[in-house]
Order: sequence, then C-alpha cells, then structure tokens
Amino acid sequence: MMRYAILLMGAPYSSQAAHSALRFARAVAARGHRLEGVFFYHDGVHNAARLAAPPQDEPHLVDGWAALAADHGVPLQVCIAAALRRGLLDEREAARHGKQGHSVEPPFELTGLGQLVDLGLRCDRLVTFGP
Amino acid sequence: MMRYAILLMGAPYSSQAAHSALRFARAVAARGHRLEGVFFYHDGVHNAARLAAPPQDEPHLVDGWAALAADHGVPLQVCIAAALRRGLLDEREAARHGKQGHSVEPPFELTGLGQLVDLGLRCDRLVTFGP
Amino acid sequence: MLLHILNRSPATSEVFRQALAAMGPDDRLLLIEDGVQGAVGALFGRFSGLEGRLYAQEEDLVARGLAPLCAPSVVRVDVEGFVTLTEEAQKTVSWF
Amino acid sequence: MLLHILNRSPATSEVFRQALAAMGPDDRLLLIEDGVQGAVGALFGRFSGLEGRLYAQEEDLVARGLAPLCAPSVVRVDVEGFVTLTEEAQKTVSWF
Amino acid sequence: MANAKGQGFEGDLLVVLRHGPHGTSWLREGLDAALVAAAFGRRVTLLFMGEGVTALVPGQKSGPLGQKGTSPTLEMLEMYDIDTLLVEAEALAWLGLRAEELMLSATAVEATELSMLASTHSLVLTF
Amino acid sequence: MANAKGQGFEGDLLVVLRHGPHGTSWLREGLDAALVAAAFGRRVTLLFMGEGVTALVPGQKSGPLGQKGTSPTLEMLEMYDIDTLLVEAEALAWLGLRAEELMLSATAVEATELSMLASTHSLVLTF
Repeated sequence: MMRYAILLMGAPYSSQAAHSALRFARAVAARGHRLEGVFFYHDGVHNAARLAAPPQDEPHLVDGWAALAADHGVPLQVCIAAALRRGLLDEREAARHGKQGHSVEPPFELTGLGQLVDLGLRCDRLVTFGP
Repeated sequence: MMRYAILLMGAPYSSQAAHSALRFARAVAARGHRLEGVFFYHDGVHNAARLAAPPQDEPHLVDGWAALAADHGVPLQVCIAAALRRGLLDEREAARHGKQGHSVEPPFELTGLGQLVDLGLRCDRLVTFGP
Repeated sequence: MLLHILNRSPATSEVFRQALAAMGPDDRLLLIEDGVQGAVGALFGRFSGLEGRLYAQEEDLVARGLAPLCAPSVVRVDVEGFVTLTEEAQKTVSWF
Repeated sequence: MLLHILNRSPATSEVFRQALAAMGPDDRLLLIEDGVQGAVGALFGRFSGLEGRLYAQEEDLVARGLAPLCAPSVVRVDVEGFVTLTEEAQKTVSWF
Repeated sequence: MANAKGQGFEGDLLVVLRHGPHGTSWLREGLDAALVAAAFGRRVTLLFMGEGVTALVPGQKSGPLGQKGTSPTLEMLEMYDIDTLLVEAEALAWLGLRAEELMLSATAVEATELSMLASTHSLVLTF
Repeated sequence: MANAKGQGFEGDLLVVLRHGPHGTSWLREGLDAALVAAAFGRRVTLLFMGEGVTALVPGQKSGPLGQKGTSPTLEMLEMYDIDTLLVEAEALAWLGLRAEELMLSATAVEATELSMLASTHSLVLTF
C-alpha cells in the first residue's frame, strides 16, 4: 500500500487529461493504494464546475470526481487562485467578491497551492495529468 | 469600411488569445470598420464567465468584452453546445438543466454554431484567435 | 494574397510547418504571441524564403524583451498594422 | 528508475524531445492519450533506443484504432499496468 | 469528386482538421462546425492535416469511460452531403496507411497542392 | 551555487518551466508553485527548458492591455531563497543569448546533465 496524489491540469471535454486522471484514480484505489488527494490546477479547476451540463451520452466528469470522493474519501482540492481567475467560486468566495451565485460546491474545496506541495512531498507518488 | 468578424477559441488567462482578440477588435473599430460580431467557441466560451474574479492588477477580460459591446454595439455570441459542456449557462439554460444559478449574462448571448457560419460567410473578413 | 497568422513558437510546436505548407507564393505570414519567437535567433531560419512576407507583432516582441533580438528582415507591425494586413489580404487563416 | 509520461503526439509537438532529454539510462517512457501515435508508423522512429523501456496505454491505442498498427517492441499496458509502472518507478514526470 | 489537380475543391468553406479523436475536443468541434455549415446548404471541404489524419483510421472504439469519439459523426458526413474529404499525403505516410485503407473515401493531397486550397474557398476555419 | 557536475542540485522540488511569459499562464502558475514551496521552507530548483528560457530575457515589459507578465515575479525569487536557476544550454543557443546576458544569474545545463536532475529531487513538477 502506497500513498498517491494526482495533479490534474486539464479541463474536462477540451482535453482527455481529466478522463485519464479519473480512470487512473479509480485504478489506484482498486489496487488498494491510498489516494490522499486530487489537486486541480491550471485549467484543471474546470473539473469542479458544478454548472457543467455535458451531453447525456458522454461521461459527466464533475459527477465522476464526486463519486470518487464519496467512494474512497478522496479530498478534491482546487487551487483558489487558479479558480478565481477562471470564474470558479464557492459560496464564500462569491460573497467576498460581490458575485451572485457560485460555481463550485462540495466535495470540491478551494484551497491554496501549499496543499499541492504538501501532497507532493508527503505522498509516495504524485502523478500529473496535463492537457 | 469593411465588415469584420472575430472567432475566439482561447480562454482568458490560460492563453493570450483573448487579449489579442480584444485588442484587435478595438483596433478594427477605431479604424472605422464595422465589427459584426465576436463568436466564442471551444475554450473561448470562458470569456463569458461572469463569475471570473481576476487579480485587480490584471485586465478583466469579461468586462473588456462587455465594454466593447457597449461602445460599438458588437454582438457577443457564445456557442451554446461548447458552453454547456464547460459549465457556462445563462438563466434560461440553467432552468432547463435544473441548475441553480447561472454563469453567463448579457451582453453575452448563447447561440448556435450557425451564427459562426453566417458571420464568416457574410463578413468581408473573419479573423480567428486560437489558444 | 492571404494572410496566415501563427501564434505558436517553432521551438515547441510543429504547427509552423502546417502554416508554411498552406501558404501560396504571394501569401504573407504574421507572427503573433509566442509565435514571435520565430523572428529571433536560430528559429528565424525556419522561415527562410519568406523575406518581405514575414511580419511580427511589435507589441508581442516588446512585452517579451525580444524586440532587440528580432531579425532585421522581419517587418514589425503594431496592432493597427495587423488590421491593415487583414485589409490587404483576401482572407486570413490562423494556425495555433 | 523514473517513469516519464508523454501525452502529446510527436507529429505536432516537440515535447517528446524534452522527455527524451530528461530521461536517465534506465528510465521508462509511457505514451498515453495522443502520445500513443508515437508507437505507430514512422513516428515510432523518434523513440529508437528505448526498446524494452517504451510503453503505450492499451486503451488509448484501442480507442483510436491504432492497436493493429502499434510497433511490436512497444510494451502495451492497460490502466492497471499504468499503476504498476508508477509503483515500480521511484517517481513520475509528466510531459505535455 | 475532387481530383488531384485542385479543380473541384472550390467551395464555401474549408474546414482544416488537425487533431485526432479522443485526445482533445478540437476534432469534434471542427466537425460540428462543418455539419452545421452543410445543414445550412453550404459546400464544405474537409482537409485532414497532420494528426488530423488519425480521425480516419478504421476500427475506432469508444473510450474506456464511454467517450463516444468522433467516428459516429464522421459516418454521418455523407448524409450532410459532405463528400470532399482530403488528407495530407505526408501525414498518411508517417501513419503508414494508404488512402484506400481509411474508414471513409478520401483523396490524398500532396504538399504542392495544399497551398491552393485556402484560396479556392470563401472561408477557412482551422481546428 | 549549483555547479556543472550536478552536485548541489539535490533538493526537495524541481520545477520545470517550459513556457515563456505572456503567451500562456503556464509560466506564472509554475512560478507560483515554486514560490509557495519555498515559502514553506522547501529547497526549490528551477529549470528553464525549451521556450521557458525566454522567461529570463532581459527588458521584458507589460503587455499592451496592462498584463504584468512574469518578470516582477522572477525578481522576487531571491527573497524566497530560490537561487538555483538552471537553463537548458540548447535553448539558450537557439535564442542567441549567453547565460550572462539573462535578467537573472543562471547556470547553463548541457543535455547530458539534464537527465540526472529529475532523479536528484524528491518531486518534479512540469509546467
């Protein structure tokens, strides 16, 4: 049993990175490893977009990540700076920036880049999926 | 005087495409041409993200497009299919998909790809800005 | 005469080859954004044969500190010059 | 021994050169997503010298119809094999 | 049918497809633009360039998460009267396939013929 | 100071920067990760590879819409005790600059030395 972390920097639909990362995450968990967190950075923050409405015959990645969190207790950490620039805000940040409505909700949590460094150095393996 | 259209396929912040397109749009208008529309496709649909909160010392592209529309009456047309997949919905689409809240509002309008074809063939020039 | 627009650096992307392949003998090529790296140093060699038809966006050279390194035969245009190039061409084709 | 992961096609992107430059003599290279194009036809030649250390993600080959064209010396691994490769390597480095 | 001399390539819209299936959304979004133009009665030429030739590789499947890919869309092209499919000969060569082996009937275009394509169409969209 | 033999490059984090300023957000987001790691007390090595070397070209300016670019961030590296800056020698060569002409003090790394860098750091992040 090893501790894994995933860094995802690709948006869903625009690139395959999110598909690859989600599949890899499930395989890591199935193999009995502990997935300590998925960190969403760069365009990867779009994986947390709760308003995403993909076609019904395509995989819904936002729901896919939420299911992974529910099944295996994996924290889904979204870089707050990268998210704000890209229009992804939770309720607290929306209020702080005077925006009505929000685009991120649990199990995704906005957090700082320090969490990525912590994950990367604390886990046995960090695997990056870029766009 | 010529009729221009712009096709923008890059997201703000992730790539320079939106900066280039906005600058070019202003220069086209300043030169006395008629800019008949800006069409947002692929990741360019993120330019319509009303929740975007960039750092205060960086240009706010969403506001920049809205100012262009106000100053020169330029329609800002967002591909609806590309937008829905990426979590960009106006109030009507949010209601239709059972989502609370919305991420696109006027002057941006969700529209079909037919508008791109129409713009491209009707205008004297179509200039594409890719990521 | 068409205007081709390239925004990727030949250092990383092979897209410049697609632009060159699609260019007619009188067509022009404008380098913008990271594409202006192609106006500098050894990368400029990728565009030999385009003398007089190779343009670079001045503002993008300046922001990157590359203006002093720009090959002398590259025609530098500001955004107004970019608009003029699109006026003069029958249409534009973008490579990214 | 490190595992390098490449997801871009050598047909368009020069990133594969960065991966090769960063690889140590025992390191492995796994092609995923559009990177699996590098396991096929003339592009496979870009990775000569990696025999036995060049892997390709089976599911990505299959989805693209490229499995029948995959060079025989490429080791094909499914997603479980991908996990095994990350277990066996001290760390992973991604090139995109 | 387009011939090898460039005649017959004239049309309203040239859509240049430079990406393969599954890896990005470029191919899908480019094809969507082509289908819409055709549905509006426009003549459309498709040029598969560089990695784009892999769109025509036979035997494509869904992705492991159920991603459909683009081959079902390609099979609809004929219904939309999009029948001018061109592939860059050089890209076919590195793939190691002949034009006859592709999933749809397509014409190989040599490098010397590519440059006339953009000028013989009213509008060029690159994806 | 890092030397040319690879000794002194050992550290917690190797951040590989492969993109230039202004064109994309990769450089900025990579530097942000480096700064945060350094602020947390980690030893950070920066490797400017490929297009990334253009991050160190002197005389960079704001973009025409007021985009700051990344040179102000680079000037803060020393405050964060990030002083191991490596540049790929081959990339410097195509740019036509010598290491001494860059905006910050950096060490050129030959191709043969690159391959040991990843193994001498606990974690490698590529941007």
